[in-house]
Amino acid sequence: MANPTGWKPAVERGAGGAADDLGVGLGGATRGIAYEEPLVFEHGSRGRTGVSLPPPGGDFDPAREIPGALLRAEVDGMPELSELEAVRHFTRISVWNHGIDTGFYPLGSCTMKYNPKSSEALARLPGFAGAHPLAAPELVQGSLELMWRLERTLSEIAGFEATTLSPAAGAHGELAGLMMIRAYHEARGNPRKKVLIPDTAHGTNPASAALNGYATVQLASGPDGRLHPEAVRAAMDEDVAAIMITNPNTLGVFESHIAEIAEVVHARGGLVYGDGANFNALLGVARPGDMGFDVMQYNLHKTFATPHGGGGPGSGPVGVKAVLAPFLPLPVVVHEGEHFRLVTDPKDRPQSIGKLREFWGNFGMFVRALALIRELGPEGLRATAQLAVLNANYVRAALEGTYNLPYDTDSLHEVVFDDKAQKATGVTTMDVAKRLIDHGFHPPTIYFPLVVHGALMIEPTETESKEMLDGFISAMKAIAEEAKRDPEAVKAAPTKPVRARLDEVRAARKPVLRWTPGMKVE
Amino acid sequence: MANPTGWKPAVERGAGGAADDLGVGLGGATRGIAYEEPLVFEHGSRGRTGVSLPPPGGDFDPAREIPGALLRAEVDGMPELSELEAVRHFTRISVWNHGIDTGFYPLGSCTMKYNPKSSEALARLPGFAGAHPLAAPELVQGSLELMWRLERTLSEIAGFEATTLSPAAGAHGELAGLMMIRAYHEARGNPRKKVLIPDTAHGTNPASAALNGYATVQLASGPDGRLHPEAVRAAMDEDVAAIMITNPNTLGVFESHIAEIAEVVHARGGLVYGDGANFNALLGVARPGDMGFDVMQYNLHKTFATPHGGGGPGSGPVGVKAVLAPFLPLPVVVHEGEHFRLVTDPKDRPQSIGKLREFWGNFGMFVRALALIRELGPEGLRATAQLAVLNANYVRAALEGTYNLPYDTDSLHEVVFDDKAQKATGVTTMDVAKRLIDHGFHPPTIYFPLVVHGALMIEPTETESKEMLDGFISAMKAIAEEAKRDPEAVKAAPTKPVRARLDEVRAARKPVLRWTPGMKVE
Amino acid sequence: MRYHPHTPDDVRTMLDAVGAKSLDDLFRSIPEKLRLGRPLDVPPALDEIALFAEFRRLAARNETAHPPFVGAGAYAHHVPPAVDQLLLRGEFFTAYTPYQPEISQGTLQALFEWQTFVCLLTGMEVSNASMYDGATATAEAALMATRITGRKKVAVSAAVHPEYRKVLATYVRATHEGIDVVPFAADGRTDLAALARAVDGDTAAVIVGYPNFLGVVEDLPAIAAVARKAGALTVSVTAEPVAFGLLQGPGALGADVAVGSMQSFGNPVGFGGPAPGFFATRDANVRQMPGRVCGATVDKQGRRGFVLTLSTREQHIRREKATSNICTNSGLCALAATMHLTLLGKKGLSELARLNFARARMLREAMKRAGFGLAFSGPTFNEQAFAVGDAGGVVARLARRGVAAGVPLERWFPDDPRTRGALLCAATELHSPEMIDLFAQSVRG
Amino acid sequence: MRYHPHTPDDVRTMLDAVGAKSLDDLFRSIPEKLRLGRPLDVPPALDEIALFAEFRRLAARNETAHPPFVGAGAYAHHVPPAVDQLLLRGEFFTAYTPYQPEISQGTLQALFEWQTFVCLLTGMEVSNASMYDGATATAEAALMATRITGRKKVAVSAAVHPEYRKVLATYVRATHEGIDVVPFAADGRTDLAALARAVDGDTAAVIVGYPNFLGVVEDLPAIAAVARKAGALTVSVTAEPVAFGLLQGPGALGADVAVGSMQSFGNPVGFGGPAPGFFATRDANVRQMPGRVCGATVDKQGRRGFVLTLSTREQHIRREKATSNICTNSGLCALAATMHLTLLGKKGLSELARLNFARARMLREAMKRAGFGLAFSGPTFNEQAFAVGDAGGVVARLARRGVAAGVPLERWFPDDPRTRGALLCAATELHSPEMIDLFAQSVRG
Ligand SMILES: Cc1ncc(COP(=O)(O)O)c(C=O)c1O
Ligand SMILES: Cc1ncc(COP(=O)(O)O)c(C=O)c1O
Repeated sequence: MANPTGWKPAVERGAGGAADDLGVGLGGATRGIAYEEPLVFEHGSRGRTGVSLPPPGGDFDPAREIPGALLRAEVDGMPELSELEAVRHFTRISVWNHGIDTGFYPLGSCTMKYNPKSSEALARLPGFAGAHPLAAPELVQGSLELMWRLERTLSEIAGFEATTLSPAAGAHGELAGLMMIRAYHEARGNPRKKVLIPDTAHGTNPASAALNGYATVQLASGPDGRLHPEAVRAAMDEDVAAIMITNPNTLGVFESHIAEIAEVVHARGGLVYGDGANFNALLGVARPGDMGFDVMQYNLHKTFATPHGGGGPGSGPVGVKAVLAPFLPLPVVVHEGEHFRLVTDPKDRPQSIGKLREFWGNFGMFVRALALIRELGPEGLRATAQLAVLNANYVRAALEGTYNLPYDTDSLHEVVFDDKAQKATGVTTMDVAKRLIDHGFHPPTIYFPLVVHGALMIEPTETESKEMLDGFISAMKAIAEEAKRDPEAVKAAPTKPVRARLDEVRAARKPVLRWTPGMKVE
Repeated sequence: MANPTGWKPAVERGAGGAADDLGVGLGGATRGIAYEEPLVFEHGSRGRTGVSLPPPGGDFDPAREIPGALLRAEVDGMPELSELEAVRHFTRISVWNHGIDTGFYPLGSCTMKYNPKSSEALARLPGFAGAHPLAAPELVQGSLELMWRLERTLSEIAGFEATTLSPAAGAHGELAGLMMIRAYHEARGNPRKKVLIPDTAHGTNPASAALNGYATVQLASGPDGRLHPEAVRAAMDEDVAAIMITNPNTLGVFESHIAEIAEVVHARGGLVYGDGANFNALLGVARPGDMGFDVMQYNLHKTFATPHGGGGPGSGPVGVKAVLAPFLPLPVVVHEGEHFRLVTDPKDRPQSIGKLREFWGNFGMFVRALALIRELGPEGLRATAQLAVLNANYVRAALEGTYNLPYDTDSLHEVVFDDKAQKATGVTTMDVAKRLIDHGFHPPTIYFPLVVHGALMIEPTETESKEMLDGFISAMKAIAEEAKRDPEAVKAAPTKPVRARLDEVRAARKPVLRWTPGMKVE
Repeated sequence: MRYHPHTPDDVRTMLDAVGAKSLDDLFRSIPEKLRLGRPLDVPPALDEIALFAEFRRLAARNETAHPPFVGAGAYAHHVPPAVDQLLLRGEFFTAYTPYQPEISQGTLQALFEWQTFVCLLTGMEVSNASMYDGATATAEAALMATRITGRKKVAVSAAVHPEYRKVLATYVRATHEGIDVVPFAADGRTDLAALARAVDGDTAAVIVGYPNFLGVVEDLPAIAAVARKAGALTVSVTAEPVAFGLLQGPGALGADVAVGSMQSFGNPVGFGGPAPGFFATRDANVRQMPGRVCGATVDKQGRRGFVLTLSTREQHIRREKATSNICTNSGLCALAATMHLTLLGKKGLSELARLNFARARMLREAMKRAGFGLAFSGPTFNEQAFAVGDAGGVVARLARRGVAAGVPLERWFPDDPRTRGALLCAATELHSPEMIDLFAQSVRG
Repeated sequence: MRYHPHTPDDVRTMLDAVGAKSLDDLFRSIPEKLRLGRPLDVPPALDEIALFAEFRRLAARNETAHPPFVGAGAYAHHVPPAVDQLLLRGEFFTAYTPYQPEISQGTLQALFEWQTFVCLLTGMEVSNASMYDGATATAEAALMATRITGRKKVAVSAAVHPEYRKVLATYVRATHEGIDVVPFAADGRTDLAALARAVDGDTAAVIVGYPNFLGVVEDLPAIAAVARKAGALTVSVTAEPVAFGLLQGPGALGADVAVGSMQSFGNPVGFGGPAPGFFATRDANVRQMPGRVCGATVDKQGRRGFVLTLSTREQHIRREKATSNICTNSGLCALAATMHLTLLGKKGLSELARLNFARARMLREAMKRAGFGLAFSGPTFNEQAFAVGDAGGVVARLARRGVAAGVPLERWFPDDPRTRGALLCAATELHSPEMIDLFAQSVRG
């Protein structure tokens, strides 16, 4: 990054200054004015409102119809703010947040890429935003056509025969996939009992298996970070319903034995589930459907750039091979000529696992994802994977030596370091993460995957520039230096945000999970 | 304001801490993370772009048609940023700003009230945003009807016979009004030579007069801050085309002799121009058209809450009495039944002063202003003035004694203090203003009106709550205290924004008014 | 490509730094035979103008000019424009789950506010940070009830939203013993006698709608009494939370869990998703709750701040022993709801609920004038089933005029003669008295 | 009232503090007889839903489904949605003119960027922070020329936008000796010989369009040479700044002042306003420039920052001696343009200009196929006048199909036989080849 504004970045500062005073960070972070802001329940004044509603008209007294015990005049505790007070409230607290629009967000496994603004305009077209899910099909042909197109497009991109758009997020997709697997086995007489899951897997994998009534068997990955066919062979038996594999896995490593592993599992009647959270690495380069996966969920909020909005919404469509197609959840979009409709009646799809959520899926996310895919086209999709992988490897090459690389296997879209090299200084992964904030970067994912002690999992994504990566690399190096020279400064981080490190132990020990009148947290 | 978040506001801090360390301000101001950001021209990289355009199609070489000397391949110096880089740029620099949405903005004479979000939604309706000003009238009936309604509504609100919406801002409205006055006098054989302007007037008043070829005569206001009929009488003669009066004036004082003054002026053939910048004080309470004004401009971006956007756009419609109606600028909206059209041909309005701007006015502002008026209705308009005046008087009552009140005449929508009471401490109006920033408030207008030495001109507007005013009042008092105790701390302000006091002298002495490659400002 | 900042020079320099010869080289860990040897067969890239044309074409194939008279789990309300303008602020919009609390206080404080709103509306003590939707929240409530009671059966009212019931069935199929569906009575309320018969010592939860799918307000205290007697949890399901502006919160009426959707606040119907599911319960159950929870704490300097907490319930810590597999939820939708609720405030919510109530009464009167009575006699909020005869025909006829008329109840209750000819219609503040009259006349034909 | 936070209690407490008995009391300084003794006769207050219904009704009375083929000073372009989403950020949107630079650096840096963009596009050395619009910028240029030269006459090409010329006439009427209108030649360019005759030692400025109102690209170097010889300033006026992606900046071609509108960047046509007027000139003229100017400086700690500067030219300091009466300008529109130009960048602007050029060629070919030739032979950018015969009839006919077809030049040149039957049409990136073909066919009838 150029530095023409007269600020002195940390490295030029030398060792002077207070222990926690970083100066301007290598990502440009400085301090500016911000505002303390109470909870909405803690300000405002009796009788204020931020809306303008018509009078009800007529003379309809609820008490004439509804039993008095079920009625209330107003909801105690509700805030009373003017529109301006409400607008200021959310404007002020918003800037306490870091978003992709603010700066680099290399949260590993989360694929925090740029969320196109054009998608927001498209998703807000009244035709989309105002369509009722239970309106007659003639009134919603556009939505249905869009869903149909997205299903086909996703199937081609990952190499599956059919796709359901229902699931609301990645974990929900996992659940759907495992339900289809269970239904498949049940249809063959035995639902089976177990699911194999490598030790690098995300927590949602075993949780989804358990929710589906399966016991989980954890498989150790090899010293290269990969799952090896022998490990699978050893665990595989006729009680195993499926194996769940993330590819590339959460170390950013391609499971290069995937085809052989799939053979081992298939040979004993099992199925192969793909956790598609890391699918960004493969777009246009390789297709899970071509390497032995029978089913995989897409995370539209990762790979296809729908906004994550501080926790969700997501969208977790699931692609399946033909063997699983009969079990797809409802609804299924079908069309006759130009006319589209939803199949929702289980009678028409007797083997379906049923409904997974109210209505038809997170339609708003479908609009955004398809818009991105349509803008990228085949070349753009491939470039996405290529540049995502290039970015991760560039960071890796630059930081090797400064941070320990627990697995030196080839990386795809992300790279995992740990804090072993900083051990002697007392500085931990947590400290490095917090100090990155003072430089102006969102920290990587930390302490995951669990196989790496003190993991720093960095996923830059393809939408970040070389200059941004260079800034991040310098900051990571500067922190490693600082850890040697002045570990306390690192441990005192972050110093720039509106809040210093928060007491998470206290939060869990004395849970305060909602406002109550007069509440004090001090 | 409630203070439940654990922060210690300045007053509770006691006298400790570094000279410039205020702690959390009385308006909640603290410090948070912000980002240094170069100019758009200083980052990015060759070949990047933030747009996605179709290929031109066809084979059309400009060089075949346009002389080579007039062509260029590309514009040197243009930035080269990805969409994400551009989005981050503007997101980051935006938070260096204070807006009404961020906090209190009591900039006197500017009427910085809440800008309704619903108006933004309405102004963006494709029917409004996409209407071409030269489309056939049948295609733009909605725009024309809206303009017609706004004209009528404004005329009623201020008591005029007709209104033009053309002028682009207040000063442009002044110009239009004076042009009509000139045309009126010309039509009677003598354009006259002078315009009378009180010493409290805004700078645009004399500037508009000069632009119109008039000499200005400054009238001294009386010790009560009002213009007195004697002063007018003494200056009035047959060379005076008009008097320009702001009512309430820039001291926030109602010109209670206005009727008599108008008589004096009218008696000798002059006209009375009203600068309507302060019209917020009178909505629904009194009408300039009823008190002797012949013509007045409205500032829609003040009184009617259209956003000011860091400098504009504005909108300055002008209302006139019947005597001036023939001189209204073009276009004029007329209708036959349900059908509306614009009169643009001077032949149809031979006495018109002509066109004042391209097309028909700042239409986007008309939508917003009419929306607010429609939501307020007659009671809401009156309440607007009442509460604006209440707020100003509340601040006045609280700060009298702490700050000197150069005129103790009744205030309407704003109140003007000065720094006389702080003289001994060496703290000036400028210092008080800058220290307010550290507390979390935008400073009032300072050093205006010119009749007050070191003026602090406070206009809270009706959209601010009592709690906000209380916070502001405490901050003003705290600063007055601090000025006595620790004037240097006040003079070191502001300490919280991304920039400390800027060297304005240097800016004017060595003007750097644009980026040039390699530019350094240090 | 406006989203890819890499210039050819950048790519070259970076490849050099990495020690790779080409971009393809970076993928050498993928065995050759697993690579895709061809471009993807997806349509060629569109520029932004063509993209807009294409999506405008699709959007125009939907007819949405008239506010729908369908509710049935998705309610069209007027959302003040301030909500969307604030929601689009990139700091909120483009953040992930707040794993780094120091730079996520905006999201976290808003979640804390959401949790409080959910508690205030439902009368519950504790809420999570949102669920996928109302249906999965309902299913998760059943699972929680099983964890708490150790029982493997649930009783669900037939008047719970049928789509929610389907989801519940899907969720519990692998792990539960079954679902007892309890019929509703002629007034549209759950048949209390049948409920008492269905509930026994194996019942983990009794699940009822409030208001229920027929638009009818259940006698929640009586239902909760039946459940409590059997040691089962009462789960109250609300798809139209505007009702809480008029109705007591289920927590005040004896329910143990309140779930549903807050879509009505701040979120468009949007063809059914996304929308914020909510999940609230009593303090005692907090460690069995699914999903993320935000809590208040202090920072190193003693200032109040917020963090995600109680994560030992969650999949990333507990894996297969977690209370749920949920990770991503509906945070942004919850934020939109929080903003809308903040704008409404005490007065606005109360007014909005009464306005909806009144408009539904106007619809009832207009339908009565048009010759159509109510299908059920129980008390209602803003949704009612009318006996219109050929409900499917009415829907088809009004669709031709671009109006979404309601849903025929037969679709979900083919075997129940009481639903024959019944059209379920919602009226909200978006339906002016004139629209309501016109609608009733059009239903007549 | 959602915009008025005052509760009845607040009002009472505050009145007490002020020592007033009632709200009316606060207005005692207004003589009784000057007060309005009745409610204003404006329609009663609307709630937000009714407000939307009313304004949607009005917006629907405009027909805007098809991108207009009219340009003539307002150009419909595709603005990437990022612009408006960023523009709506309250910190930008709800700020005033940056009088307090320490908390206005966002606006100020953006203005500095705007000024730089204007300079880069126009080839000028210095720009102000925006004007009301292109027409008033043109008038202000004439006034500046008078201040600089001490001369009181201006020569303006008849091919300058006629609405700009009208504004110029309005502005100079009181203070100037007159305007010489210089005719255009058969190729649509200013008649150089006539210009040479019109310009003399009393001429302050020569004002020409670039491209001019007929869409034609003037021979700016030749014009500037004539002006320079007479000691007059050359003012170049541009209403379609996308042309700068293809054409040299007027500053590089000898012009002394470049003015016009940047509406094409970031701003909708919006029925003609607001739009950002621009004003750029040579360094030597900077102290005679009208309007606000933003400059770079340093803060107390030596860090670069921005302030409004050179204010001794302005009305608030100089009052009647100011260079202009302008105060509020078009800052937000300039910001939108700055955002759009940033997104476009070097490559995008060049492409966009070539795309407009190409689409105009397609229109020319399609019109030729339909039997219509050009009315003027000079070089053009994206706007051209076609000889269509009954231009008014064509406009009326296409209006019935909802299409804004162009403007008949006769409207502004009733006495010039060369404009008879000429229809001025713009084609931009919004006009697809298909739309263009269809349009040309429709013009034929
Ligand atoms: C590898 C992996 N799998 C699954 C998930 C779960 O996806 P979601 O959060 O969409 O439910 C995640 C999310 O972080 C993940 O990283
Ligand atoms: C009293 C007064 N008159 C006139 C004006 C000029 O209005 P505008 O900035 O809209 O041109 C102002 C603006 O601040 C003002 O305060």
